Amino acid sequence: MGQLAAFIILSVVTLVSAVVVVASQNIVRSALSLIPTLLGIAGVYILLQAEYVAGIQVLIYAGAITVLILFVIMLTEHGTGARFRQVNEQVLPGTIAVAVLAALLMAVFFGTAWPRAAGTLPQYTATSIGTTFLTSAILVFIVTSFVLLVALMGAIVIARRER
Amino acid sequence: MLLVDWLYVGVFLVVGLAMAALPLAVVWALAPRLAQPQKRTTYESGVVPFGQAWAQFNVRYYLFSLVFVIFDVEVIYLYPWSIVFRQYGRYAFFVMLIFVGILLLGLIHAWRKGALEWT
Amino acid sequence: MTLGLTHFLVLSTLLFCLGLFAMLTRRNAVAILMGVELMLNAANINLVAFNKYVAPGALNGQVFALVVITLAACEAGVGLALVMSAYRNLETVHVDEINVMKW
Amino acid sequence: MRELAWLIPVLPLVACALIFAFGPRLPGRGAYVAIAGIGLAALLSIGIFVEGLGGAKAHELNVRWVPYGQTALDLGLRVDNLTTVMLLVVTIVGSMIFVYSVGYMHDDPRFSRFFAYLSLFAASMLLLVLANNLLFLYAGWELVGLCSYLLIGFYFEKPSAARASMKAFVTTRVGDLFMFLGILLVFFTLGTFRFEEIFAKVHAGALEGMMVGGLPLLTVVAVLLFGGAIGKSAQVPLHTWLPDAMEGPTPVSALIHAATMVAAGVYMVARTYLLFFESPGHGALTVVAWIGAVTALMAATIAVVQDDIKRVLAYSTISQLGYMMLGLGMLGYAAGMFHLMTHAFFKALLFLGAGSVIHAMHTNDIKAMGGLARAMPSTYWTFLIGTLALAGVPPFAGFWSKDEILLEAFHHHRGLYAMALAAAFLTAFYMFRVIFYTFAGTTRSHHAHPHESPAVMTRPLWVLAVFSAGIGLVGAPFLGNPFHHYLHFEGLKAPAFSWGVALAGVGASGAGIAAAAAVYHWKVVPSGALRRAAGPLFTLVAHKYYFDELYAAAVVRPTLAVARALRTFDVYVIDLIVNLFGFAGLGLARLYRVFDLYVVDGAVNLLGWIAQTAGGVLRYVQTGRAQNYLLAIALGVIVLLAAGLFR
Repeated sequence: MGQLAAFIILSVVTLVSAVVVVASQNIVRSALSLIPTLLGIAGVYILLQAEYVAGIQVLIYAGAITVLILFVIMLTEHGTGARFRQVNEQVLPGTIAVAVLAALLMAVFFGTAWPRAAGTLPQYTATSIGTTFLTSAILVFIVTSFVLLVALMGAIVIARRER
Repeated sequence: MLLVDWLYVGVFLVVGLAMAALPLAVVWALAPRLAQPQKRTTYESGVVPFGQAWAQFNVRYYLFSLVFVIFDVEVIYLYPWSIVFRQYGRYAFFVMLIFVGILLLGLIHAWRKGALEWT
Repeated sequence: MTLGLTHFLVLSTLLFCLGLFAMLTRRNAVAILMGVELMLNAANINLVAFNKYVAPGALNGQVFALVVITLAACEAGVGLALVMSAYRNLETVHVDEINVMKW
Repeated sequence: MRELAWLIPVLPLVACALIFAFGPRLPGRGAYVAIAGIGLAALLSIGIFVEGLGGAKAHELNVRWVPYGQTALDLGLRVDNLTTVMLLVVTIVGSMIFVYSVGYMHDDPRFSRFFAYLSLFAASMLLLVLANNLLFLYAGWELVGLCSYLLIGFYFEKPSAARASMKAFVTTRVGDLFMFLGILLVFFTLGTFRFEEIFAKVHAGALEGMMVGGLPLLTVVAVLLFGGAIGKSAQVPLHTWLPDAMEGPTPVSALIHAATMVAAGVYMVARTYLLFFESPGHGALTVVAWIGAVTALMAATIAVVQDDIKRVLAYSTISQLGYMMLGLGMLGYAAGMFHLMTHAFFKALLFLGAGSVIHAMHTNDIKAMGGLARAMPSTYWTFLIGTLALAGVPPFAGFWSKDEILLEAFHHHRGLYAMALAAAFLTAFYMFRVIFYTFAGTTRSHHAHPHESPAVMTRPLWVLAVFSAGIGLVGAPFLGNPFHHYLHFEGLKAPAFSWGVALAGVGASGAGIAAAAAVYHWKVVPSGALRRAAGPLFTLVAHKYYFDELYAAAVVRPTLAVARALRTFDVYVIDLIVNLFGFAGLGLARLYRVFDLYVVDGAVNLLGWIAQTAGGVLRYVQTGRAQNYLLAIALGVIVLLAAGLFR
């Protein structure tokens, strides 16, 4: 019961701030309201017994990526961007499409009888994640380093001012 | 997980908020107030501000934050690794050596491209 | 009524659709990227939720969520670099004005 | 040493290749290389010959060339006593002529090329001699024909030389055709080209009783092969090319058209003698003998009336080749080959002497010469020795070989013997006619200043003169006729020496000399009176028995007429048809052009227009805005989801 209450509170926080992110005319406000959204999702992870993922969510998303987005906003648009039209002419078809998609996805989720495999989640997920990375997910582990390398180099090449 | 477990979080939350609020409250209670328009301007090292507050930043800021983000992400992998490191010994050491080595190439690239120079 | 998988699925669906709406309608490229982040987070909620309710034996869902976060960070870094590059060259971040490739 | 026989043709070939590649940059503008090539070949040949005197066995060298069914075509060489004799003749006479050519051709702009040709000829001739099978022999045969063509036409700026080379080539081809048929016949009946196997099979009676067109097959084969010899050795009726071949440089005439190549026909008959010998009733040999006798007599008569010194010698050569054939045909295997050898030496000597004279006088006409004996003593004496040898005066070489042939003829056929004797008389007559015209008396040409030729030319003359004088002794009966012991045909025995026949031969020669002296030196009988007395006979001989006219009428003119008729047919019928087709094609093309312009191009343009219009319409779909595309993707996802849900 308490968990449900916590879930509802977190969902409301997440969705309301997400709506602000999507709908705000002020781009800075959008970026800032991304933070409660991501924090709310971190709470949802805790509800799902994924403490480590929750911590990373706070660290990377709420911390680093949001800062990056704010940087870019400050580097590009003069001011909050409020004097520009923020939406394009696709609002109506987009709304309809999104609504229909949401309805269809709900139908799928409600209409499916999800199976349940045996076993329980471990007590300390970080330990298990470390074991997974070093054993079955070793390839992911190494390839990820390549992805990061390529992203870093590519971003530097793209962002640097051409001389 | 019981609701009681959240009590610790609640206690920390309250204490943290109190730690932030208390100095402000003390200042609000004790400091004299003098209404002057200058006080409402943005503080810029004592200099009278000019121009807009939304100034264009230099690209360097972005590059620094980018490098920061990438190496921040490294933590995702470093932390679980450090927990199980003892268990796997030399194998884990070499795996991480490869991981860090590859990322080091990125750092070298950033350095060679001058992304780490401030001036 | 106890907390079940469906709750999380509904939350992720709504979040995903909000992100998609942002992608479809916002003109600002940064806003579109924020929409992408919302959609990725919706996917991550699904991954972690399915991990708990469908296959709790292993932590593959959480591991994958971590990888997605990594990729999201990379995506944000490169995407924002592209936005800045476009702004420098075209003086705009509005994607409907970036039409160099248009007929 | 016989294992090294393959080097003999290779050495001149290498010299030839070197001269062709480097030309005048070689020592002596290529001449020394050529002389070195033939000289080394000569040394090798002498070595092999000496080995043969010691009784060395016949040696064969075979290299598998082309597998052909169950048998194979081999590249093979054969060294036996017959081969060594020919090798000796070709290389020794050849090297003398090579040396002589250095002086004779000295001022020629194509000096190097001349030696390249000569070397190529030597290589081909030696190949022909060494071949151990008919195919290889035929290859050498055709190669010497090619060299003959190239060398007769060496002064190709002269139209007569060009025509003569063509005539020689085409005429010999006629004979070669028969020879080729004979070779094919041998191969298809016996299944091999190799002499050894052919002889073994023929000896075993493989062809006995087989008939072709009512004639025994073996006779047909032998006569067909003899056809090649008729062409190559200028026997009647294919002799007409040889006098014209005198258009070539004189050393060429000496080497190719006197000493070696024309003797190839005789050699070939000797090589395949068994085929002739085994033909029923010696039928093929009879043909050979008659052709030889007729040739000997006819050519000798023509030689009497020629004024060109080289042509006299050319007809003399034909006549002597006829002699050799006669000898072979009269079962004188060794006699024919003996005469071939002696003739090679003294006829080469005569030609080179004639060349020396021409070199000095710049004319070929013996009536314009005279009194050269004092001006050119070396040439005179050597020429005289050659003449005596040719005339058959003992003890010079010609006497011994001619005597053997006369002896064989006397024993087998009196009619042929008489013809041979007459030819001997005529030979002495016309040769001394040349001597008297050229060397005796005083010079008749006033603007010529004759002088002796350089040493490089006279020395070979002397060498050849020594050979001409002495080589006959190897066949002398009172020495036991060593030549006959060295070279003889299994089953044939030379008839014993007969004083009567020998005296008759010497008498004929002496009579010839005396007659010539009477007419041309003492002028007892003026030559004009003699000419008138002979009357129609003289006309006949002066026109060379009308052979050229006969060929012109029988072969050349009909061919030309047919060619003209065909040309007319070509111009008016074929061309008309071709033009008709052309016009029809043109008309069709015009039609097609219209079709192309309005139908094909129309269709193509229509397609293009459709593509353009469709593109113009569809391009509005490509907005260049990612969000439109994203919406489309979202709609697609919706459609797929709905389809999945409500199927």
